[in-house]
Amino acid sequence: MQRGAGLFFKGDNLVIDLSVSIGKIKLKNPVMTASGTFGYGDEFAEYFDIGRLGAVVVKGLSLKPKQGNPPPRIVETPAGMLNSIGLQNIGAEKFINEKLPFLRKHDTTVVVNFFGDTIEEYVEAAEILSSADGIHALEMNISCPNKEEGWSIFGTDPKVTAKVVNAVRKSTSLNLIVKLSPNVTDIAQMAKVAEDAGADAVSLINTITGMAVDIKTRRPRLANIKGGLSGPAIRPVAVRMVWECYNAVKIPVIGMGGIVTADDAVEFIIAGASAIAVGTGNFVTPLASMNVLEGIEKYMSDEGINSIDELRGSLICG
Amino acid sequence: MQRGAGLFFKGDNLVIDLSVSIGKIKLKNPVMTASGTFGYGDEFAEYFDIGRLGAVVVKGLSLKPKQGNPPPRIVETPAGMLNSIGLQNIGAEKFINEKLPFLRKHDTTVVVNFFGDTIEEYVEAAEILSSADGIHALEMNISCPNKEEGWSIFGTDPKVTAKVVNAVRKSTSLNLIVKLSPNVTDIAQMAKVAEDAGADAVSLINTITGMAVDIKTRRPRLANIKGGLSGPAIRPVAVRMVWECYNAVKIPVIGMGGIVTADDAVEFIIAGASAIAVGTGNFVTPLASMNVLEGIEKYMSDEGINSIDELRGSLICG
Amino acid sequence: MSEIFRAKIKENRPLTNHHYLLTLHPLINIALPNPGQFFMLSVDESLDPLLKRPFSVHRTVEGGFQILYRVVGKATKILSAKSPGDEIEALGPLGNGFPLNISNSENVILTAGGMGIAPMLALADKIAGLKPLLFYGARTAGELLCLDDFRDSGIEPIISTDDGTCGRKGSVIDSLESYISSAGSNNFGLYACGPKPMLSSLSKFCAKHEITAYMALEESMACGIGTCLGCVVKTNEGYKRVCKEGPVFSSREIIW
Amino acid sequence: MSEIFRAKIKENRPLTNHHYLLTLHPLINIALPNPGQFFMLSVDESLDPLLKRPFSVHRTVEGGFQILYRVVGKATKILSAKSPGDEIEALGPLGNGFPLNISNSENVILTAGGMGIAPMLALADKIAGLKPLLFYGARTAGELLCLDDFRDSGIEPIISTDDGTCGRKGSVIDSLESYISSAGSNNFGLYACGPKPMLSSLSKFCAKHEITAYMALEESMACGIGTCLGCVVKTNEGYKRVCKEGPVFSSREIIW
Ligand SMILES: Cc1cc2nc3c(=O)[nH]c(=O)nc-3n(C[C@H](O)[C@H](O)[C@H](O)COP(=O)(O)OP(=O)(O)OC[C@H]3O[C@@H](n4cnc5c(N)ncnc54)[C@H](O)[C@@H]3O)c2cc1C
Ligand SMILES: Cc1cc2nc3c(=O)[nH]c(=O)nc-3n(C[C@H](O)[C@H](O)[C@H](O)COP(=O)(O)OP(=O)(O)OC[C@H]3O[C@@H](n4cnc5c(N)ncnc54)[C@H](O)[C@@H]3O)c2cc1C
Ligand SMILES: Cc1cc2nc3c(=O)[nH]c(=O)nc-3n(C[C@H](O)[C@H](O)[C@H](O)COP(=O)(O)O)c2cc1C
Ligand SMILES: Cc1cc2nc3c(=O)[nH]c(=O)nc-3n(C[C@H](O)[C@H](O)[C@H](O)COP(=O)(O)O)c2cc1C
Ligand code: FES
Ligand code: FES
Repeated sequence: MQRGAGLFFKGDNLVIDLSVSIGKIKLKNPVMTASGTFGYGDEFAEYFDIGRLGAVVVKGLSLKPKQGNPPPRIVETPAGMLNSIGLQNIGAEKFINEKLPFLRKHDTTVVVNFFGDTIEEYVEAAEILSSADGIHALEMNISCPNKEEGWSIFGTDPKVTAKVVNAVRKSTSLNLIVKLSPNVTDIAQMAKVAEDAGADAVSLINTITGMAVDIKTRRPRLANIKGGLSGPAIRPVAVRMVWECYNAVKIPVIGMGGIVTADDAVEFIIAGASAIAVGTGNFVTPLASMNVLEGIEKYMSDEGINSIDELRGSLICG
Repeated sequence: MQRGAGLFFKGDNLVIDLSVSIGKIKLKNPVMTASGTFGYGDEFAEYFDIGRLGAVVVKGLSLKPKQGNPPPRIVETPAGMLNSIGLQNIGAEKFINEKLPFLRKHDTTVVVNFFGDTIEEYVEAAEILSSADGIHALEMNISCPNKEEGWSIFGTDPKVTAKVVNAVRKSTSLNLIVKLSPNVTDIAQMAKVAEDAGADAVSLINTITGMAVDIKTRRPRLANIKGGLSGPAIRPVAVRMVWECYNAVKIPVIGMGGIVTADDAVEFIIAGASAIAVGTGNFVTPLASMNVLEGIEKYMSDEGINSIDELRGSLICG
Repeated sequence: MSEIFRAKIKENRPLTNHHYLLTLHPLINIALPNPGQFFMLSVDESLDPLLKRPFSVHRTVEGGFQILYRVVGKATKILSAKSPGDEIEALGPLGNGFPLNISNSENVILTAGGMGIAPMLALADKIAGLKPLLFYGARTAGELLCLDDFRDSGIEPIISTDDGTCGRKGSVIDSLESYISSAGSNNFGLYACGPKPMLSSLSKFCAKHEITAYMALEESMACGIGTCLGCVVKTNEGYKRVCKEGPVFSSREIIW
Repeated sequence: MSEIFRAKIKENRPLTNHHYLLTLHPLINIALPNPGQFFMLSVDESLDPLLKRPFSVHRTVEGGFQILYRVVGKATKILSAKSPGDEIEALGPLGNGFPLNISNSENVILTAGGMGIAPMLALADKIAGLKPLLFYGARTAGELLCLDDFRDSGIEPIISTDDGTCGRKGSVIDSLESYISSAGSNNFGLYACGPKPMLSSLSKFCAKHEITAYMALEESMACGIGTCLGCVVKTNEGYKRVCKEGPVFSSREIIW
């Protein structure tokens, strides 16, 4: 058995095929990292070969560097955490010059998460990133405020979502993944909007907006007051939304939200996810994504399942 | 110190006033029970004097008895649980005849949670319940499917919400609490809709829709596939929504979602809740609501806070 | 009357790699549990696991009671690491328990599959005078528990294992059915506990032979006291709560 | 090089009602931690608490290292109940640690407030030859830790307590400031660790006297390895990560 390559041989027989297709690209296995929880990949390379991952998704980038929100920025909550990093990042250019060369050296798919304050910024960022060498796909984060329209979130109004996805679609020929916000009434509708606007895949869920209060000081625990809830606490919501989107669109769905173990990941795949991402789980242990990859292999071999295609969306209802 | 009566005296001085006003009624303290987690009150009377509670909110009632969903109906998730009870209940009439007399014997405020499949059913249930003796307030659950309009949820479309709340408002002179669904893009908007339609208070949050998969059988863990997520896992989302509603409406906000301890409850009050309800916490230990009540008293006395009014909405931002 | 109380762990003895016998001493006086009743146990203060877990009373002992449990997941794993002297929170005794006054006292039969053995010892302790038979099935010899305890009460277990490593090879129901079919009488008082498929096929068999069996069911539980409506089973009178109207039901009323 | 590894608890000794000294023996070879570096520790497999917790290296010992911790919440409470032989998961050593080559070696001063004493012993072990002074403040006499360990290294702690139950009454900063003001020299090498208000007023004092202090900061952490950007502090070069560019910063760069 050869680990990490996606195809497993026993003697001459192909046994397990872990590879999955996301739009025009093929990942050797379905295990990705969730944006903002894996930095630009370099820190994790200290603990395992990041080339074994299906894809590395980097921290969200904007056209210009962003300094983010004041601290405190994180607080633990029951089986989860709130963060208000505020999209701090080094900017698209510095990423291309200083971080991308390192990622190119690894045999993995590089997905760049990005965002903008305006539609123009989205488009410009997409164009710059598309011209760089070694980026295989773009993931656009639409859970961020729209400076032009009263700071409401791009990803919660279907009309605005359609507009921004359309604009980015026209500006890149790279694989385009649209990352959906869970803070909406109808996630399946948002997935359809993204599909219609030309997305090659949707990924979900981003964090659910939450808040915590320090009862001693009577202040919010995050300087930014509100933050995004992630981790195992939100997994049931994420699995439900993945299933709803899987039933609503034809493009692949990338599932995330609270995945720490392989069992968690398999839940998402059975519910319809073509690939999955480990987020907060990376903080629980830096080996989480490797544990998930190895655990999925073991599960499939124990259950006699030969390919992810066979597992995906195999939920038996009724 | 006299416990449980709402007013605390030390010598001749009034020390702590735990009482709160919800519309036209006054609760002796802010601790309520969340509908569906306290039955009709009788089971809990075995463990403590339910007359000490600010209010008892009973399991949601409909015009006619409902048998609910097939089992399995519950599954534990990280720091939470999913339920798909399916609103099983004995019906308004049987409640009035068999359960209400017991509740009347206790010195507590009785809040009756109810729902319907159609607007007419809501109105009829409200009328029947309003004519019964010993009910102090009605809490209408709008997180349930609307038979007439494609089974979408009453509480997720502002127009439908306005219609059903308006109709119920006209049919009862009891205190009317509207219980909001968290499965919406803009909870503050829904609170305003309820306020404009005549609600005396809003309560939130109801459960967040979720799902879990058994990876061995590849079946949903709930026979109904989806269920409602409750418990500490959702508390950060609930606190955030309470704060948003508190800033949006003038009527009192009743907060719930993941309260197990007094510290949890105080978070909600600081964020703007006039009263709070213990739900899933009652399953963690049947004494949860009493622990919360006693803990709030202790917190206020430790911090030198004399009344809930002083604490409510006292969040210091910036 | 059930109580919410703290209990001290007196002993937490491993019986096999994944079975433990827990002896609890409540710190307050509680009602004596009846066979078939259960307790909800908290394993610690963490919010994961969140809910209490139900366990049948295995035996009442001087100063308290015993639980026989198998490590299957989060809570039971944590429980298995507890030491004598540790305290846990418990709620109970809950549920109805087995009816003890069944009329046809001459042919009383206990039937247990797997962990279904747990409540049977408490029952045997109560009705040993009726000289019941015990049909006991497990997957393999190593999973057979408490055989000597039953023998001490004068009951020689009639064993079957799926893999034939002890007793008759096959299911406990096969074993029971062939006994009953050859006994030429329908005058049986049957008690049963075990996995759903076992109880369901036993129910069908009993219906055919017009025998009533009393069976202790399991369902996922949140509250254990009848308020959440999470633990229902389908009966011929609609859904009933396993924690309140059960866990013991007559085989005639359950709709499988 | 930091590692993710399992470590065996060698000892978990209570020093006061809420302070413990934990000795860990890593099951693999790890890099020797420098004073001021820290480890992220998992207390168990439960998802509540979810994240690892950061603890400074208190001392390196034969076969491993020590952590001095105070029980303040969920994770530290669980940790305090662990026994020798138990294993936990750890990540480290992390962060930069104290710079040891500070030029003005003649007047080296360690300043610790409360739990800020934890990393100071590792530092004292390294630079005992420089004969540093230790200014150590705590709320009350009962919270003063490791005094004899410092004495064994030839350092007699200069103590202050908020309530005056030991040493000078008042804050450690008062004590330090009056020493420095009367010393008539600015040639100091200062190391500090303690609560934010203490470090912030120390920074102001140092700015006034043109002294540089190296101070170990604390911020809530999720990853500990520089990826989540959760632990930043404001510096004159923008936000920096306490876990990566810190936890030790020069008092000149922090914007309080
Ligand atoms: C009335 C009643 C009496 C019981 N008496 C006993 C007893 O005496 N001894 C004993 O060992 N167990 C008994 N059980 C079962 C026991 O409650 C569960 O094994 C326990 O809740 C598992 O908790 P966990 O956190 O370890 O497992 P979890 O982490 O909750 O679950 C682990 C796995 O076990 C499965 N599982 C959970 N509960 C059950 C169940 N009830 N039946 C089958 N599979 C389950 C889950 O689906 C999951 O796959 C009883 C259950 C009931 C309802
Ligand atoms: C680099 C670094 C090194 C540290 N070294 C040590 C050490 O050597 N010894 C030691 O005892 N502690 C040390 N700490 C603090 C330690 O990490 C916290 O005490 C621990 O995380 C608390 O976990 P808990 O689950 O017990 O508390 P929680 O349940 O997480 O929190 C309980 C209460 O403590 C507060 N709290 C949490 N973390 C901190 C903190 N860092 N500072 C102040 N208050 C906090 C919370 O706001 C809350 O009110 C260090 C922290 C950092 C960042
Ligand atoms: C600290 C942190 C930073 C994040 N930053 C980003 C980001 O820059 N862009 C983005 O699209 N999502 C970001 N996310 C969201 C995650 O990618 C993921 O969607 C979410 O956390 C849910 O997955 P999880 O529960 O596995 O963490 C961030 C999450 C966390 C916890
Ligand atoms: C088992 C169960 C049954 C519930 N039934 C009802 C109900 O009948 N009507 C209603 O409005 N809410 C119902 N709820 C929602 C709760 O009242 C509460 O809004 C929600 O659980 C969040 O609070 P919690 O996290 O404290 O449980 C139910 C919740 C649970 C867990
Ligand atoms: S477990 Fe709640 S009703 Fe039975
Ligand atoms: S703790 Fe994650 S960057 Fe420092």
